[in-house]
Amino acid sequence: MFKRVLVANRGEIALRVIRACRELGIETVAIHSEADASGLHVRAADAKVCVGPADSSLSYRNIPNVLSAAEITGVDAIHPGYGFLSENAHFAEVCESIGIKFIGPSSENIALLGDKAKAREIVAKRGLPVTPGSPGELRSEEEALQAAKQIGFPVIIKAIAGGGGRGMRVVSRVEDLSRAFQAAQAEAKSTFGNDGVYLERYFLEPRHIEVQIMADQHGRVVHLGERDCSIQRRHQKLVEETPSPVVDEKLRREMGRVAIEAVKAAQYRNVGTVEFLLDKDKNFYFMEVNTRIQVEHPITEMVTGIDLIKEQIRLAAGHPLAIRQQDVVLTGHSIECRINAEDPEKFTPSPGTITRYGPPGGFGVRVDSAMESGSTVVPYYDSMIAKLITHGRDRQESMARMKRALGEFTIEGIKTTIPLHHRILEDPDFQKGHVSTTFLERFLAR
Amino acid sequence: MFKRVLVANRGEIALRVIRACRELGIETVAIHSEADASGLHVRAADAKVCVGPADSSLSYRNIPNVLSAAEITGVDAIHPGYGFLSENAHFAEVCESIGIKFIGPSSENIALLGDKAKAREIVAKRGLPVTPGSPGELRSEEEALQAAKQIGFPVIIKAIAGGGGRGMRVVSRVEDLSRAFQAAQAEAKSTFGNDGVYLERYFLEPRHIEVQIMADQHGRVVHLGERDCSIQRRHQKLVEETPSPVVDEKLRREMGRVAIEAVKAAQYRNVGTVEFLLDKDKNFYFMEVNTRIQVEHPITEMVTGIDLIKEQIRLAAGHPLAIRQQDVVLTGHSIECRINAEDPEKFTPSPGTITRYGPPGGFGVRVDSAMESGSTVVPYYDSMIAKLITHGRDRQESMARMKRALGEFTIEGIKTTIPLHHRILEDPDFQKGHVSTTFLERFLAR
Amino acid sequence: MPEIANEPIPEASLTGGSGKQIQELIDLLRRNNLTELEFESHGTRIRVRHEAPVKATTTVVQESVPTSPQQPTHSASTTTSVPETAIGFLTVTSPIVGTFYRSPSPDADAYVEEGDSVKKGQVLCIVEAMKLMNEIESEVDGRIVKILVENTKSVEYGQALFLIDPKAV
Amino acid sequence: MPEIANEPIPEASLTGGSGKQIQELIDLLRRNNLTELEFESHGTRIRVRHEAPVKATTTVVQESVPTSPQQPTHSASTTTSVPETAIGFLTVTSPIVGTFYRSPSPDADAYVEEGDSVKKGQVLCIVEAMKLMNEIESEVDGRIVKILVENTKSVEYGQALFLIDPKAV
Repeated sequence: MFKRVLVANRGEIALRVIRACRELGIETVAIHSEADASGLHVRAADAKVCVGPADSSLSYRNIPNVLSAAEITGVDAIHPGYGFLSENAHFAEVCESIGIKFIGPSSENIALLGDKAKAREIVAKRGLPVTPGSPGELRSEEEALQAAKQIGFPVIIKAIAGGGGRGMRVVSRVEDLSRAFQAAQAEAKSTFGNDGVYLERYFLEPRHIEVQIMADQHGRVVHLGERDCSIQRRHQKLVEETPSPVVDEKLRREMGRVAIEAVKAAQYRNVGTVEFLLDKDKNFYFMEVNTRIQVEHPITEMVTGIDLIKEQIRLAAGHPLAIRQQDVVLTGHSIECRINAEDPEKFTPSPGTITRYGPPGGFGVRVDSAMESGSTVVPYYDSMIAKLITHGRDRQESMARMKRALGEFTIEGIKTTIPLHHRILEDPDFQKGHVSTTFLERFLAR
Repeated sequence: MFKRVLVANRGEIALRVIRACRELGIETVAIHSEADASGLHVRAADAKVCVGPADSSLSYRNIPNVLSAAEITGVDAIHPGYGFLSENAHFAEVCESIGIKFIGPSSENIALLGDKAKAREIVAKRGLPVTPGSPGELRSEEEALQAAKQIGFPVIIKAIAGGGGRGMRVVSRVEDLSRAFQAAQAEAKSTFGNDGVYLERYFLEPRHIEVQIMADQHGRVVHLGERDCSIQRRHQKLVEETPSPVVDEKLRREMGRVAIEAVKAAQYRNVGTVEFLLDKDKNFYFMEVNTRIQVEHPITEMVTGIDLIKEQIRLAAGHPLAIRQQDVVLTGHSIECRINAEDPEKFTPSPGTITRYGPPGGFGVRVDSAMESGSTVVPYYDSMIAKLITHGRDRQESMARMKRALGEFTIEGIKTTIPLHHRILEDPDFQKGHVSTTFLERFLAR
Repeated sequence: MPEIANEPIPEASLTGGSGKQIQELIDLLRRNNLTELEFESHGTRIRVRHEAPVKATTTVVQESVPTSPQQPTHSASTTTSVPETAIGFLTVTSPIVGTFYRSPSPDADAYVEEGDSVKKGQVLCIVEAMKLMNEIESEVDGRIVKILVENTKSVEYGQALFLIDPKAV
Repeated sequence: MPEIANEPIPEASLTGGSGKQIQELIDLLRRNNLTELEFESHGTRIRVRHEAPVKATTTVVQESVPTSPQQPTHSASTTTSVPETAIGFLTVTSPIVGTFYRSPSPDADAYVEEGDSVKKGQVLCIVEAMKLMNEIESEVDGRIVKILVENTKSVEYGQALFLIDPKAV
């Protein structure tokens, strides 16, 4: 096992990783920008290194400084968290070359699956269901038009290097295709530095269902059930739950099997997530593989009892999977609400000092956050300041507990999305589980 | 189901009950003494009534004022928590007579099982194992001497109305019996207003193992496994865990069977706890039944997923048990550390204002507390200010998580027993599970 | 199980009443030539000091009072407690939890009205608890300055019921 | 996996160094006739103000500095940043994370000693990062007042390395 791990991230996920390391008896080194010098994740670590100014491209994403920090503190592994360098194949490769273990998949895994069109190709070749779409990158408007006609409108144009909804365009009519193609290319270029785009059928009211997998060095893979992440605003997840209200045991087994085959096709290692789109008739289509730990991983932990960060570290250290598929038992139901420092109606960021921070407690309530009274929410990074997670014997109890916990959560000094979550939890459609990725848009328009 | 419940308690257990009610959609009324007017449990409730001055005999234990508070707020049930009026048969009886449901067993149950000697008698008559001892109350020194000779020294003299270690005397030699008998009687009289005492064999290094049960109105009973509460200081529990490191599946089934038979013998209803003494050879003996929810109930909740307070309320409302014995699945391991406002070495109370309160968080960590930054720990009541509970896949993970969580717990302004818990968790005997009720005494003498 | 009463349940907010209390205190301060007012934000303890030529006493106002200052009773007496306050008025507080009645029966006249002079031992009101009618008597001679609770409303322990001016007999 | 280095890992405490910093600031304040010192407890931002006859500038000292004041660099320059401080000294900070060397090789003499005069462009030290030796040059003429880091120690981004007095050429 590793003796000392550098946590190349900030905020709640850095603290999450530090907690897991502490429980495993591993020392931790925090990195931080000048803006985060007093952060809880910095104080929680055994050591800390300032790696640059507030701008993350000069600090948290600054590969030379992050690796120098790893060298001067003598760590044997780096945990990248999510975002920042977590899906940077080059960074993973440099780590490998200097003998510091990157806690995640191999750089080849990241490079391969980071190309979304290529990933779909590999999975489709195995005979697994992928969203109908162009076989790979679209090289011209001609190709785009041909592909769209074959698939049928509406279609969605996506960036190959994409993520977070950037570089996407939905096209309903053939005459809009040309302009959308150019716009998507331009946005992909400016956002990701790569103008490659591809095209898929656009589903109306689909669900976003993803399957958590774990794979060891020996090629063994298990899945830990699904997460329903259909409540999204501009492709940013807000509320996640597991099990999905529409996935039954049979469908779970089938999606799990496809997820395992998909990552086996890519010779994937470590933990990862296979994203699917589920249509109204419960047909599911492979979308992509996320090669990092995800924000919403806690709900899977709550229903499986498996600490995903610890497993991620153990797998990276070369340990074989300790469990088989039949050992995975899903108990109860779990929901996560992402609490953002934003105006709950206009979604404008609300940085500032938290004058009073009082997290909820009691049975079935978990809070993952690096905030405390007096913390400052700086404007340079993601606005998520806390994840509120509840667990109950069933969806009913899990929801009742979430409402209770949201009511207890005190955050003063800044605006947060807690009121929005209250409203979502009170929504009759949400309560019945009748949601899709278009739910929130309609909900907010009311 | 009830519409509005009065919570006749304070602090963490009052907040615990309010949380359960909120999740069940039940309105809550808090009562409070003048010393607790600004307490978190008071603000968390839907309504509040001041029932007297700081002295609990004039407020929380003041039956006329508590019942008047119930009447003027129109509640249909009262939850007594633990301590105060929770094991007061007279209070339960008055509640019954005025048509307000007492959330707990019947007044007859409380009266019967409150007489510890009588309870042992009933259980012994069923052929169940009880600690060898006098058949009932000792009426004279003569009777005490005879019983002690028959059982064999050492013996322990206990108050019939006892609890919390008051009125107990261990006697190793026949010549010490007379003085101990008189002293125990006097202490029983002054503490409980009843000088009845009885006598039992005194075991060296026994474990305190208790079994949680739930019983409905139809006489059906299930048990939820055991709790090992051997870490005690002066008969006050400090650390509890489940499962016990020494109880295997076979012993658990056997203790569970005896616990169920014991409460069936008393026609018991609602939740309760059957306390056993377990000797070094794994023989177990019935000690008594606690007719209330207990401080350490959360660890059972963590491994069963069952919300005991909600079940208690449902059972009191006349609902039948929703589960059968085979539905009870114990998953993982849970520990509770009671955090007291005390000097961690001298155990002197440390009341005062908590200038900074920062509870730990993350996976597998639960905090039950009514404290927050700025809270005042008043000197009039119990010194317990928080229960820190962890859950893990096994005892190893549960302990590692507890150490991690204790390290994160920030309470400034007063002294707490957190440093003591750190030391206990680091103790090799504790880590191996080699403990008994005498552990802490030896541990503190080191 | 009994019917749920239709009365609104008392307000749960802790801060709801304190603004009003402070204003009242300031007014009293002006009227009575008080010199000091302390305010502690946590625990909401308000302290008023009177540096009068004769003697200076202190009244502690706690937040559980919905509309007016009160004097908590720490004695175990079963009747009312009327310690002298700094501002010269005496507060009659409820020694029990129950329902406040201003008259012995719905049709009868009120025991007292604002402005009435009362004698020591005179019944001021009834607080009903557990079907028992507890008569609350005045412990001093004086004049009723204010009746602080409406007829038939619930009162909690220590809640202020009357303000009496003992100087205005 | 590489061997674990035997060097002690940097101190984790956030408050450990600030006492020292404050003392240093107070000393500097006295020596330089500064008039104001602001201290914010959360975020531990310390602010020193100088109402000098000519001009008043401000130096912001952040707690990530283990032993001395520093000047954070927000420019993306790859060499040192030496803005003028209020107290008349310039702080040379590390633009990268790495290991601090005072000489080009273990046997060689140090580039500079305390008290030495230095010219603009003169190499002051090396910070090694990823096996690359980065020479840190002075951006001004002046005298080395203090060398703030020991030879071969690790330095983080923005850490103060030298104090230079530009007036004492």
